[in-house]
Amino acid sequence: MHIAEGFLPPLHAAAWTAAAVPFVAHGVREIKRTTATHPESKLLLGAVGAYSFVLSAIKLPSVTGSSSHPTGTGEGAILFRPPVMAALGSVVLLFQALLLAHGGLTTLGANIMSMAVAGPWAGYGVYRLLRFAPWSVAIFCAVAVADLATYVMTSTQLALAFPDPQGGFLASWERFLGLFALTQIPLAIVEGLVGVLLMNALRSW
Amino acid sequence: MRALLAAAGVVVDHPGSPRVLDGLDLTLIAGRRLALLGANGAGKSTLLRCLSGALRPSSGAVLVDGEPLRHDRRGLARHRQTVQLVLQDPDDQIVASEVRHDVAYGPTNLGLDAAEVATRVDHALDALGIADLARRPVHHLSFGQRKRVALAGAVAMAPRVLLLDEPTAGLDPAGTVALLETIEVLEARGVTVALSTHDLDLAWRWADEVAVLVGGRAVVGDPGVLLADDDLLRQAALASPWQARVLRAAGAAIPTPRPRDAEDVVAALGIRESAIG
Amino acid sequence: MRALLAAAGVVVDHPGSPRVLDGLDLTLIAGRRLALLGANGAGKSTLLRCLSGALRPSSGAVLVDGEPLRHDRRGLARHRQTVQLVLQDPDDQIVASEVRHDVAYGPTNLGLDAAEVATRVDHALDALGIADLARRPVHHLSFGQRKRVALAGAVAMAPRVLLLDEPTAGLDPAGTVALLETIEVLEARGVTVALSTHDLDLAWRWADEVAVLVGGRAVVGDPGVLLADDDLLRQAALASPWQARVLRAAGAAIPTPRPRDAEDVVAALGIRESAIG
Amino acid sequence: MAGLSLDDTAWTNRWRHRSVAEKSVLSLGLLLVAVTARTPVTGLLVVVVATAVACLGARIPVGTWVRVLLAPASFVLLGVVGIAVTLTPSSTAGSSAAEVWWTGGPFAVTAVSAAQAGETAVRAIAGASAVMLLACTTPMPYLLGALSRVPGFATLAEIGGVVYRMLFGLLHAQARVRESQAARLGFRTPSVARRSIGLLAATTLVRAWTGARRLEEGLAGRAPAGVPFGAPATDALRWAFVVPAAVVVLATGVVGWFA
Repeated sequence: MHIAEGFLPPLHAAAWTAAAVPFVAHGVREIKRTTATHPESKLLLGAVGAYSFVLSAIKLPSVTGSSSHPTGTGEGAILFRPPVMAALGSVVLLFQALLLAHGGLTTLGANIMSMAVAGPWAGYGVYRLLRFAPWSVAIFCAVAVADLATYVMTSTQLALAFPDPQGGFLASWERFLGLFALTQIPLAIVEGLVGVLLMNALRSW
Repeated sequence: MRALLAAAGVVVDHPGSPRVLDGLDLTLIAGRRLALLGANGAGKSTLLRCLSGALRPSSGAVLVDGEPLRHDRRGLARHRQTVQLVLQDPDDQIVASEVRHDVAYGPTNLGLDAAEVATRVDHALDALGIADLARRPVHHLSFGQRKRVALAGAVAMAPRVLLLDEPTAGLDPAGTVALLETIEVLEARGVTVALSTHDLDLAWRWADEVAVLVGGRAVVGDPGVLLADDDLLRQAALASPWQARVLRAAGAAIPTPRPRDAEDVVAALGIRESAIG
Repeated sequence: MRALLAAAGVVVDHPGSPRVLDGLDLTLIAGRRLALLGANGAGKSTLLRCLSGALRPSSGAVLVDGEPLRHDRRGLARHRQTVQLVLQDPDDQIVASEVRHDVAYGPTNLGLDAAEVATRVDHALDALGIADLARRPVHHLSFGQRKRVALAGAVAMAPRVLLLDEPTAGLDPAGTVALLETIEVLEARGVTVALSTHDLDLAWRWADEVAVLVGGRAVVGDPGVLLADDDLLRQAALASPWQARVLRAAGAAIPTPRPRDAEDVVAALGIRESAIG
Repeated sequence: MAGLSLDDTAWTNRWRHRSVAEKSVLSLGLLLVAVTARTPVTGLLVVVVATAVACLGARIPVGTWVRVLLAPASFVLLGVVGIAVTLTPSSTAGSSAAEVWWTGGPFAVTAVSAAQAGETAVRAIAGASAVMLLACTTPMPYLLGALSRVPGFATLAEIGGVVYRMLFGLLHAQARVRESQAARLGFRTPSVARRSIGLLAATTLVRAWTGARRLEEGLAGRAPAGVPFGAPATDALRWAFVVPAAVVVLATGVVGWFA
């Protein structure tokens, strides 16, 4: 879930932007290294970015009947490793903000942290941890965890910005998590299943 | 003369641009070959997508056996077992990486059991003459082979009507001949075939009836008449096929049945070998 | 008769599959129109990519003005200014999102100054008749328009040879006519054009010389001769154009110059209107 | 080809060719005012100014502009529900009943939470209208071109250019594949639909991949591998635009902050 333009108070927006900078810079350095030795990889990276954008436009049939979109963060991290996803992800988030009015510029940093950093790293971590488990299990868990990690991060960002007047950060965090859990746990499972199908299909191409 | 599939007053609007289809009427008769002609952008693909149920017209209706198609889940599911559209680019249609898996995709989705799916796949691959490709990965195939795989995928749905969008585009002469033979095989199995094409020579030789798209509507008639009608063809930004041009140049009328190949044309010109100096 | 560009004993191997080109010889003469014919998979695109320098032959050489092309940075940079290849699918060749910016891509990387680049872009857009599209985003254009943009991108490199891979594929009759007119404009500016095609009628009407690809080699000759040679065409999985078929059916020889359109054919048959019953 | 309405607007409005810097002064300036606003009045003022500038200056049709804003606005309104609804204050906390507007089980809407939600909604919608001013008037390649001139961003901007170039073809292809999947009943049941989505995602990735490879081959004949793809140039920066733009932004800020 993208945090909309202007949704976060200015200080929070600035802090998350600052937090995202090193991750994106790391990714950019990685990409520069790759493109210096393989100039043609600029096209490939562009294609992957376009793919991520297009993927987020796929409507996922959800269990509850309402439709939602895959985050694609887990699959991306497994295929291209998290640093590259941090850089490519920020390009894609910029595109979504300006071409779809989805997300925003002041919240770009916060969205990068949840969708291009937390999700990919969590998914990649699970994938590496489960490397001795059956492949499909590893993919499913990685994709589902990446999806959930994205939402946990978003909930944290919102709870920090909007602590409950009574219960403070924790109460607010529980509330946002609870709110998202209703829709996100089934969705993470669906995306996990689709992720396995996707990776299986890719392996056979 | 049974009206199998029809478009009645079909309008397709894209906001901000001129109407693609503007009250178009067209009827497909069971067993009759229809060729859809028109310049790029005339709306051929749009019409085929309407007829296949993929695109809902802004107004007007698509009729199957005289009944209007309902664009709900049930109506579309039934329609898709009656009408299948094969797109120009096979890559828009092939979803699995192995030929037999792709051809099995539709029948599997129908909920058929494994044995029935296997039978459908075998029949479809046979009809297309590509049984030997069954276990090949799709991305190792040539363009012409991929076109046949896409066609097999549609045939495996056992439709009564097959709509082919520019089926000969990108095929070499041998590929075109093979495609026309395949169509005959399918027709012998009771499938009605309609196709869109730029190739006026193909339309002249193959079709029982042509529909020329002009200004969002269809002018329907006999190929021997419409494809010799210069006013109509100029409006449609098309040109007449060589058979009509040769007869015209010789000042001869177009006989019925129209002359399809070189021998027929020469016969229609009334030439005997001895007549030539 | 100046040999501008040539393939000498060109071999292209893909490991694990039969040789695509097997010692192919071919010469492009300045100002002579060459049409490259062959079935799908016969190696037309592979040959064009060799000639353009994009693909390095496994053995054999590409000669420019008699000098062998060297596949190093300098050699290729020079070759790009002599020979440009336009692919069948324009989306494989267009990199920028705005027309004028894409056309400027090649000239900019030649190291020309901004004013010279602008002149080149304007000339190329003019030659293609798409000056009005200069500021349009590529993704708003039709397929035919994108084809012209890709062609303009090649023309802006000011090459002496233009190689066109299936330039009429996907174009309607009006688009084909417009393309042929564009080719004439370019020829008038001193560009030598060669194209590959499936369309035998196009080859018959347009070419000064045809090269038929069979078994990885090229049979080169006069269209009036080669395109009436049934043995050769059968081997190449091609068919003769209608002009040759009509003359054959009437038992007439193919005159020189060969009859290109319907009027010429009728004249070659020696028919007068009065002769028809 | 498949289009995105925001993108279409960006290519067709009257300000398309203006320098990106000019429009950034206006749009990002208003954005700054919007997010740092202390009263909702400022936010509303930003929406009004952005709308006036977009519709009167750039001549974006009012209907288009409203549709553009509607998407983020509905998103924001849905989002602030999570802020407005809070835990029911316990009686020991000493909140007076007057501050609680609504209760339902453990949840409540209080005056404080409602105010926070309202403030966020105004800030977000004002921010969105400021950013949409830039998005509606400037095609993405121009923005990327400007970004590429910022030190450190050249590589990302160039990759962004490729993303943009490939985006529409890929969107189109994906829509087509999905349509033909539907034609073969690929979305009949949820489990069938999941499999179809997996296949769709896979074929789309393969398309992106082969597209990149073919583009690489196609470009080999046009320039050496690895040379920059370059960026489109926009008109030169004009002070005649920048000064009034800065004045409008400052005036909005001053009126908003001190009124």
